[in-house]
Amino acid sequence: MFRILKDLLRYNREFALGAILILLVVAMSLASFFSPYPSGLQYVAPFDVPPSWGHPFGTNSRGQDVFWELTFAIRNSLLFGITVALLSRLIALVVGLTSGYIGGVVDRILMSINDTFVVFPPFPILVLVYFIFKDHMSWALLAVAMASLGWPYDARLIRSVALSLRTREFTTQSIFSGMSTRQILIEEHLPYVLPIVFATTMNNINWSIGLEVTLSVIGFTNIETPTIGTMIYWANQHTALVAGVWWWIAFPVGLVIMTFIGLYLLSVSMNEYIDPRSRLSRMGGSA
Amino acid sequence: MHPSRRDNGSAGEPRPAPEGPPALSVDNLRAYYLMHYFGVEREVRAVDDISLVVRRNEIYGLAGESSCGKTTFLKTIAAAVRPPLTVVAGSVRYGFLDRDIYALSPAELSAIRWKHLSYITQGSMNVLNPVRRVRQSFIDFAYRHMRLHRRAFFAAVEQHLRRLHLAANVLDAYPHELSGGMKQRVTIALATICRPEFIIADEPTTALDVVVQKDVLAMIREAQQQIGSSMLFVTHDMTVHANIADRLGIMYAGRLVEEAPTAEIFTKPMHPYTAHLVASLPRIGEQSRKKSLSGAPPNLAAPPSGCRFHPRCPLTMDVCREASPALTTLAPGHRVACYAASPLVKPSATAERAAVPTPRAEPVGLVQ
Amino acid sequence: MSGDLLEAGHVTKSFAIGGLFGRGHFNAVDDVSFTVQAGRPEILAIIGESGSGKTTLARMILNTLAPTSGAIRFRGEELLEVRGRKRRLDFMRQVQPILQNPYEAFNPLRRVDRYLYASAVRLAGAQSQKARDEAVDAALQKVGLSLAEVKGRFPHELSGGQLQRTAIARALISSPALIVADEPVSMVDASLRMSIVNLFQRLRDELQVSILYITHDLATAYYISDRVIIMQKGKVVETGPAREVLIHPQHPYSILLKESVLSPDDVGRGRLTLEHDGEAMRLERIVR
Amino acid sequence: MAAYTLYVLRRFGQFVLVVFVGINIAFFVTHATPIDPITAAIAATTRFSQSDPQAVQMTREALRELYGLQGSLWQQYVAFWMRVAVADFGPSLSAFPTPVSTLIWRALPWTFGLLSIATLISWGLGNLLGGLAGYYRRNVALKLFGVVASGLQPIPNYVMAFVVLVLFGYVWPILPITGSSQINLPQGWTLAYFESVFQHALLPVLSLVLVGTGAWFIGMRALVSNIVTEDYVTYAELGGVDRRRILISYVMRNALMPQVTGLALSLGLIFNGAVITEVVFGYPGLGNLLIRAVYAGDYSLVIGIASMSIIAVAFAALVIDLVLPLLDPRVRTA
Repeated sequence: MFRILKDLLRYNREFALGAILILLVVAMSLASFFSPYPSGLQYVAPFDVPPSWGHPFGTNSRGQDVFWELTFAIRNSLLFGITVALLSRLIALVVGLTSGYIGGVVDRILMSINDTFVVFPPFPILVLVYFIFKDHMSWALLAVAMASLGWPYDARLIRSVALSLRTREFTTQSIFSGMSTRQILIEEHLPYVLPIVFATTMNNINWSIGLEVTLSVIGFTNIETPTIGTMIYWANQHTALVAGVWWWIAFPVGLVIMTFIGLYLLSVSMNEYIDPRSRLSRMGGSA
Repeated sequence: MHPSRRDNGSAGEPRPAPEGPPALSVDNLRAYYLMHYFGVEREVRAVDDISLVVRRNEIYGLAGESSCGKTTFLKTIAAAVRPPLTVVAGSVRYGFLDRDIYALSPAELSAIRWKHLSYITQGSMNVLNPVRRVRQSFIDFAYRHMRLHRRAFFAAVEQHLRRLHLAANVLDAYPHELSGGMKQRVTIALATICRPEFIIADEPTTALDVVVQKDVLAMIREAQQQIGSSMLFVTHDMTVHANIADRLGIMYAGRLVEEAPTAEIFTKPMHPYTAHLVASLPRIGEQSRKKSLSGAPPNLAAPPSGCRFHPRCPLTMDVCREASPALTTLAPGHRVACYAASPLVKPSATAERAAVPTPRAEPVGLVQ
Repeated sequence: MSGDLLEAGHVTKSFAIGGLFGRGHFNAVDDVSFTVQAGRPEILAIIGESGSGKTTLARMILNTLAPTSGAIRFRGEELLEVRGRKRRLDFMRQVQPILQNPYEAFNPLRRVDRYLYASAVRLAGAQSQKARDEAVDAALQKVGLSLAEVKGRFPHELSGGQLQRTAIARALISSPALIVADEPVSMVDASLRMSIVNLFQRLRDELQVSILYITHDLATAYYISDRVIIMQKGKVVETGPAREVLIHPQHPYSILLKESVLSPDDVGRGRLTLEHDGEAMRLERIVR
Repeated sequence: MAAYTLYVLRRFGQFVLVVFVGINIAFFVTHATPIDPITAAIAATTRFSQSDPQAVQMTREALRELYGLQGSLWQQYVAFWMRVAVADFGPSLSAFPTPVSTLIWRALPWTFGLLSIATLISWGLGNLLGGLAGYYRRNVALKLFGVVASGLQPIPNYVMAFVVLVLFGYVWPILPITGSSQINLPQGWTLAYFESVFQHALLPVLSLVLVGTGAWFIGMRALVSNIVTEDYVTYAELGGVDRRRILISYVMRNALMPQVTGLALSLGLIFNGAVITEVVFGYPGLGNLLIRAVYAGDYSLVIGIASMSIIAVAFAALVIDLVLPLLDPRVRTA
């Protein structure tokens, strides 16, 4: 695993760039632990100061330092994205692997459900959820709702990999070596599934952060929790752009775009890396 | 019109000596795969110094195991070289061309394809575009060369199909509606419609069932005779060669190790590798024990020194480990690269060197 | 217990066909019966072209696919009843497969020896590290390899012939009574092929293993097998001693098959002529 | 053709399943929660004024009937389906007494227009350029386009719309940033009206295309680089078949089917992007209507839009899937 990372960093420009971007973003979110101001607190800094040495990203109309506020926001957004991604990965893995390995009727039923969820437009449904729960809408509830909508595309992908692994000859070899099903799944097949799961995780984090930003900006989440979305929400509420407080909008938007591109690059380079052809050539297989 | 040939086999009857230049002459050809993946650089010498001549009207068989470089050799002589494959040295000259094929511009190359040089390839199942009818494939490949109006063109195509005993209604079929053998027959018809001087056939029957294989081979033979073209026929299957090739070249690890008229290869093989290939062929009605060869074909990224066969050879001598033997003519039309075959075989300079002229018009093999 | 090692009685397997559209059924294996006797090791070749159902039959014998009707019995026990981990392991101890493509038979991301050790532990009951090494090495010696050559190697570091022999060694670890080999040499190079084929004969003679040799190649079938079964479109069309059937086939399909086999002895004889009544056949095959 | 009928039936079954599950989700999200929408609605209307308890009770009853919330959960469930079946969700509260269905029908053409135009452009452009980029791997301009497309593609619709809005609304204000046409312009078949509609659609379409094109471009490029290694392409190249012919009839034509399938599978996400973009640009489609309904606490309207969105997207996917087999001779005749 460590060698793979080293190889990727050295020989894959996309991965290296993505890793740098994500490292910056993670460093930014870790910086929140050293913030001189507590999260979300207002009127702790002068109003509307443009970027300067004292306030590198300026301050906003709520009396907050944009830089330190942003560290909390990106931390919460990342955490949210990761939570949704992990939850939906769980569903995708269970559905994809079960469907692929068991096959037959189970496969047909699961894929039918899968194809059903694929066509659901998440936004109206999430808005409906917000509409019903309103003030009861919590961070966790939103994460669960989004996770239950964000799995089907990837479940199908995992299923197709599982399906092809099942018919590979080495699977028969493992079975007749007396290995248990659990052993075959974990030791033989997981190395093939894992990189795909990794790539889709990156994409899913992207998707969920994006959707969270969207809902927050409209005000359909808990707006007191600082996230990238709620930051933009408050900026809009104070018509920051009209007032010329551009740094209140520009830095969150810039940071979140950096996150998106970084995650995307990681996912793409991983996809290239797991392409069996390039992997085998790397391992020195026959030409 | 090319003269039609009278016999199928190569042994026995002498044939009229070929006139003019050979259909194909390859001189000291080297083609390597130069690769680097994630920092690992590799040079695979898939074709390493091969010289051979294909005469007019003959089927030249090329035999060898997987990854011995025979498919790479085909790509090189077809001028279908694409990175990481690189032609490092040598020349490829066709009888219908006044220049090396690598001296042609892309437009000139495109102009000779199919009209003078066509192919029957390995992936017989998939060479036809799945979303186009066979008729459209004929238009795509051949229409521009035939200089006929649509109607006359299709009349010519249908006539050609009839000559090869195919019904004209295949033209309206999609590839998936045809059986494997049928697809390969259509491909043969497609490859011969322009009456090309040279046809390259790459494992054309490997994917076919036994019963169909024979019929398809017969069809290839017949088409080649009808239009009088020359053919380079590659397959790993020695029994197929026995039944279709006039002359046979044996490749091992990127090199040509023996070349002779087909019958002579089977009756008097001189290279120990060839001898093994021939001796190990099982036959119905024979159960005597066959010997097997130890070891495995070398990795072309790190081939053994000297003769590449020496680690597996029962006749290895000291010289075999040091220098690679030159392909030497030991009998009329019979070239061998093995020190044990004759003291006449000398080491070849392995480094780059001036092109050694290969005999272009050897006398036709006279085999008892 | 009956004297049969393996008994297939009226075995049929039908598959649903049709992709995006529609459904239909066809019988991949159609009412096939044969037996392999216990205590008299033999090589039984099952010969057929693509679509003959020979691979489907092999999978049913290995109990990885259940027949639609009919029964397969191993030492009198019906395979459908071999359920549960313990009974499956018992079955695998006695029946082992050899796969077609040696390059595919081992996970390219894993070391080859892991399958050997797994077999030694799970199937042959080797407990200690020493017992495991011994069991594995003994099996490898039988195929002309040694543990030292294989240990710690990845599949791409071994040749096709070595891999195929390693696979055979793995199958031998539990001293099986029956080996099902599905096209074991079709992907192996000519210069290595005979070493595998010869090995089968030695397994039969020295280790008393019966082998089901599934192939499309009549010549190697003749070379090593004692009996043959010829299959066409799921049905058995002819069966009997190898010499008899392959030299004097009776069924029209067997005759056609034999006549289609090219022989190296035909070199220079010009036997490759087109039958001009072949036209009717070609027309018929145009549209399925 | 019997096979096609069977396919249509099976695919229609899938459509019914989507609608069934979707409507059930909508129902249970709204009914199986401890939160009572009526109390919420009354709280919203009485927040700023003292109300007569009797009047509140009457409102409560009226709303209960209006929302179809009478009787047991089962009766409500049946009533809910009846409403969906006739696409009648009762009158809207915020635009009383206009029926919800009227509001939806009014908004739907805008969403449909925005979505279909943006999708056609991004699908067409992405596939065309992606195909070219996969075939002419060394073309510098196409490579550059690939880098730009990859950079834009992961950005969510909202953020992209927002950036476009800021760029063209504040930094370089040359295009209208809100609404579907000039406010004082009468609707009608006039040139001025169409010009205005066109201008107002530019930015929403642009932001959708900027995000959407990248995904199709990248997908198509990957697909084509696989197809060019297929035997039939290699063979055509060896045969000296015209390069443009190979590109169009061999490469692009074979990439078409997977890309159309992909379109059907992505409709949910595309729809999502469209409604979100509408919100940013104040475009009078379903998205905007939905947000306003939420702000106004219009229960019937929110449920109506959510349900109709699911049905509309499922229907569009059904239509694409039914056309798909006609593009592929292999399924057509099988």
